[in-house]
Amino acid sequence: MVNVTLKVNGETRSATVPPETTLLRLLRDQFNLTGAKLGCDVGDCGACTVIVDGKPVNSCLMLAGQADGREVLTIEGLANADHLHPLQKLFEHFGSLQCGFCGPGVIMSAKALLDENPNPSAQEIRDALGGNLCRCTGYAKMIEAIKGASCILRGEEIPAVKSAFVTE
Amino acid sequence: MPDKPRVIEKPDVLEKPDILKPPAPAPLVTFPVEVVVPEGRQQTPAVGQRATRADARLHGLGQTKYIDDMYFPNMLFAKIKRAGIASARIKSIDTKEAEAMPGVIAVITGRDIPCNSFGPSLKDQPVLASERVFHAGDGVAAVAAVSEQIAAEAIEKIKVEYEPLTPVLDPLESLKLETPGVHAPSANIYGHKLIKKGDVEKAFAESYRVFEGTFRTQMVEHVPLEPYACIAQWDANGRVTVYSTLGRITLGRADVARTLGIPMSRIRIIATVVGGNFGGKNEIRAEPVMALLSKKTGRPVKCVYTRSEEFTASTTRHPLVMDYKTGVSKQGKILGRKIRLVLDGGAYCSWSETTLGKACILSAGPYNIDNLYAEAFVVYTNKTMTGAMRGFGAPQVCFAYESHMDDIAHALGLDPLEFRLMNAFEEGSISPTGQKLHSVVVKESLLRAAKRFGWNGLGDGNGTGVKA
Amino acid sequence: MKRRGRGMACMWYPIGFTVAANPSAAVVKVNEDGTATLLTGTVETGQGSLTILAQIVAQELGIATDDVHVVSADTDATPMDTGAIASRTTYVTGNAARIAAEKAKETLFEVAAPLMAVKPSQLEAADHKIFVKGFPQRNMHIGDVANHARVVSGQPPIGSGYFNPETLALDPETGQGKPFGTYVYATQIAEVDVDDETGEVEVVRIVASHDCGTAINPMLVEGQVEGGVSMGVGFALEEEILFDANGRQLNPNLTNYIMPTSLDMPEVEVDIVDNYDPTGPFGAKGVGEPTLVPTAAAICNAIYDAVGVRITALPATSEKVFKALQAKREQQPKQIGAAPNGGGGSSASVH
Amino acid sequence: MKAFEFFSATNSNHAVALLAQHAANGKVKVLAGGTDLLADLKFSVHGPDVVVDISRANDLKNIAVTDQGLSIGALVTHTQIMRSPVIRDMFPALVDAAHTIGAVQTRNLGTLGGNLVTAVPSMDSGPTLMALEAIVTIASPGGRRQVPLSEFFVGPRKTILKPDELLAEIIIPKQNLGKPTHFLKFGLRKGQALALVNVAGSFWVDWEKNTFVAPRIGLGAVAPKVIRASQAEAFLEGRPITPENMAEAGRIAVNDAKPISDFRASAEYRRHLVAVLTKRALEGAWALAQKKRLEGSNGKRHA
Repeated sequence: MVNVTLKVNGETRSATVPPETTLLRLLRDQFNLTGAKLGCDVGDCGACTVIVDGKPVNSCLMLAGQADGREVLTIEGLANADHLHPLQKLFEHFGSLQCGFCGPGVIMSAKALLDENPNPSAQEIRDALGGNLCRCTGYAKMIEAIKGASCILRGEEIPAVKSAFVTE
Repeated sequence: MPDKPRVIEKPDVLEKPDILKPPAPAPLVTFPVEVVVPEGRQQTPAVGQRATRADARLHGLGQTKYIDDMYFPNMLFAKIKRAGIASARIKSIDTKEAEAMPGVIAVITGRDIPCNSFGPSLKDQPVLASERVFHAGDGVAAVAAVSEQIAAEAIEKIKVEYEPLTPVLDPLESLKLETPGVHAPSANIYGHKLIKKGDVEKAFAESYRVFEGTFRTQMVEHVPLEPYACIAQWDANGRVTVYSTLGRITLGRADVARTLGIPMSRIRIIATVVGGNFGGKNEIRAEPVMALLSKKTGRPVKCVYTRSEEFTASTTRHPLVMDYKTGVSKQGKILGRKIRLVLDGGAYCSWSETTLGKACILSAGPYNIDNLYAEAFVVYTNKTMTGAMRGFGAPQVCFAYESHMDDIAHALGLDPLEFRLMNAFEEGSISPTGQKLHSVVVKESLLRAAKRFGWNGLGDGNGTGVKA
Repeated sequence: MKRRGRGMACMWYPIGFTVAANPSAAVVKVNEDGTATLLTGTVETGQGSLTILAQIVAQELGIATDDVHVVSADTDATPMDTGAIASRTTYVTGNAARIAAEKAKETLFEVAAPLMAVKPSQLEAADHKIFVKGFPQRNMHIGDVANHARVVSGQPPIGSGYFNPETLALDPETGQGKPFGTYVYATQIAEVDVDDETGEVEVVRIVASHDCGTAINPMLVEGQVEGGVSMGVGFALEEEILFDANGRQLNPNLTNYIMPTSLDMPEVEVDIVDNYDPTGPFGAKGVGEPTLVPTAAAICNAIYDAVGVRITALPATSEKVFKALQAKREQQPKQIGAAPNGGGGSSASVH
Repeated sequence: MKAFEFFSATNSNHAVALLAQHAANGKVKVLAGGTDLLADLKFSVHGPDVVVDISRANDLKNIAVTDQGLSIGALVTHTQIMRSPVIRDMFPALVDAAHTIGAVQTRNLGTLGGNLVTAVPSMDSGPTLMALEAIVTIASPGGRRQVPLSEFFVGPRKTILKPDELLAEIIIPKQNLGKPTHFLKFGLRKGQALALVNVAGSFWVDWEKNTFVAPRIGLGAVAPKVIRASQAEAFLEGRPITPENMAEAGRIAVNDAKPISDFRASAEYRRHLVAVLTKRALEGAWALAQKKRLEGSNGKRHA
């Protein structure tokens, strides 16, 4: 067994787990943080994306032992008691998620992007989401929401929503 | 982080009480105490509003509870042994070694299932294959253990002896009557549909030109981001509660009742929130297996498919082979159309009958055609079973009829838009099945799309050069 | 050299099962404060159907979407429903929910009528109020009526209803009959760039004009179309389950089963065609499945427009397009890109 | 995943010591980024007995210009490569190659050393480093040794590394610093693509004669290991830089490639892609050379 102690969403947590335990399993089974999802278990789908030491990673491809002593941010640590993170607010506002299973991973990827690049282009957003598969949405409303959130974080106006109705 | 390496001995279940006990209580998950309701949800009248989804906030907070996010005290984890061979007779299944493993609580095979067959129309699919394997994804045994890891190791210890049989893989081969039946002794054609209108041969004879084309489509997977998951909990009253990623709980309950041989009133199915369906979660998979494992162990049992099981042990989209023949007048009016569709049904019927019907009915396209002959067959092969998938045959036939339409338009020197407008349904048009259609807006959609896109007439098949 | 082409495809698609009965039942309970609870056996699998159903119930009761709580997907607690399949939820379950809400509303009207000294038939519900037709100033808050119904007149306002599309069996010989209650229609136009050296296809833009009857929630309709198009792009260019000679899958994983990522998606312009179907709830039909139906054909027609080759077997992988280009060049070495008549997948014969 | 013992190394020497200690009595796997290893372990029926985690060996995470050339530590992640000012300036091709690997999440974990040690023929780091005649430093109990990258690969998923050895650093020799190089990858989609073929073209320019000097071409996914297109290189040496010669080099490179047919693509198509991508990679390198010259920076070999 290995002993791991890491900071999860600002809180120091410890566990003793078998060496083959992945960070994803540690978070879900030991710490009951089930926001990160198991979609493929080999790093293709990105549903397990969490932020480790400031960088988004596939928690299914990281052993708990590797995460020992590191800082992990999961979707559960994004909002606070006063308000939702702008990404969470706008993903709701734009209907960016449908079945929602890919959502926590997508939002964490977007969070990491905006931390580094406060004003990303559509292409930069697409690149940041390249590791998060979604089968429901075609990604369009996610990209809209991420653009919007970047505006809020920069203290600017959110661009108006494209409506499907064109007045003839 | 200590500098010296940790020396640790190999883990052993018996010394691993931690995986037998439920996880630590959840830490406080923060979310806004003040719930601000988005404007759209508060508007009246409600219809037409861009109202946000009721589940959107929980999705965004990662608080939506999918089945794999649920845990019950003493819960066991199940894995299913897959055949890995497309067609075979099962000679023997030896589960002794698996049963003897520490941490393994129960093992079952097809023989343990009271009524080992199900299906939305034909009941041709075993819950677990016991005599015959019809495709490589068939389950042959299931293990419930104290951890997923142990269950996974246990199914490797299950020894199955097969007598391999030659698989039928090509739908056109399968169509031939001399081809050995996948589900012998009957032939492989298990569904047929015919739509006749007017006299198609006469129409061809009177046509200015007649066009023929053959089109094929591939087998496609739904890829819901959430793999199939199920938890079954049998209680002391002989009632079983099944949490399952099912889009159709009513049918699901009927199938579970049938396979377990117990009254529906003893079964409760809860679908919670499903992480994507697209047609792949419209019938039961391992629900009866989990129910029986729970009954046998007296403990809740959870099963989550691996991504590869989601591919090999779930339904897929029917591959089609589509022959089209169309006669047109000099002006471009469609006078007659003859269609033959062959659907590759895979190993089991599943939703093939619905797919067959919709594919055949829709195969002529949204066009007024007085003389039509459309015939469709669905055949068994030893491939992954095909079933419901977004479109039920429509994406396949649309690919064929719309490619065919463009070929004809180009050959006649007509703008594909004009050619379609000339033949498209309008309010009150009669469908291939003789139904009078209402609220028809094919032409409107064509014109609106063309306007929005900036469509400008017939292309020359040479495109316009753009910088590489 | 990259060549740009555009292609269109239109389609029709039915709502609900083929002939077979596919009913939905629903129960609506109006709470004492004028909010409501809907019980439905259908399942939220991502489409947003529960939000749509809440909007339909809210519309019937004259309250807001947020006032309606939906309980779903539990065989013990919710009424029978054929389920989230065949693009039927908005149309079939929606009709059932509307009818259930209407019945609950009738009780509210019976309770309110004497209080406003009119006949129930003279009442209407809108904007959280029940008022006299033509005299909106004579009204009561729906909450006051609902509360009165429970504590004074003892008539809890609960309604149940069901709906099953009207169909006629098909003649086995001719296939004539009425298999479906209604159909939706759509056109998609694709713009693609084809690399004529490698056969690589990039979908640049897709305009999708879809009919769904009344759009109960345009935002969710857009979401369905955008998602359907992404599935259509995969169907057209990338996705295929491959088998070895023994019938075992070669690529049962997301590494080798190629589906579109955010980098593979074109700009999608969604256009909702105004329409109203009198047989649907508030004129609505459905939109789930049809959204991916025309995509592959539109893309392949655009490939033909760009480089003059007809892809007759999906998916149109780079290699397939390249081989078709190669065959075309061998066919007509002197005149690459000449008028493509006959170069298509459908051979012609003249009479 | 199968059970195994887990040891975490604090630096490269510690790692080598751990390898030496455990390689003797069982199967040992080295864990760097883990993006390939963990994915493999989840499917393998017989896992390793011991996993040595070197992800904390900070002495393997440096990017520096030494008197030998550009030294890149084996644990430098693909993301680090993409962001390194030195590399961005000297070798945009390495940045492009890193960018095409997996997705952000895998690039944050995955390392250059891991990519090479996995030795998958379609690796995206390979062609550029081959074209730049990279050298690798191998740490073993006996000390360190260096070999050309071209000798490092043995075959599919096989390198010359012994069980108790570790890939420590990758060096791009001094004479190739700033050499105009262009990388191209052809996959089945844009995101998270595996290469059907990937190519790097690299050459110096004799601006007086306008000819190719020391042209180098690296090819991936078209042989059991990443290779050089030697015949094409020989053809280009000293020839004038013209579109025709670049196209001809592409056609010749096809003879250097020995691709297989698999479910992703046929050998025939891969051969065609070699021709097209080689030509385009050379065109890219030529464009870069001209750009560098205008910027007055190193478009030609350092004296």
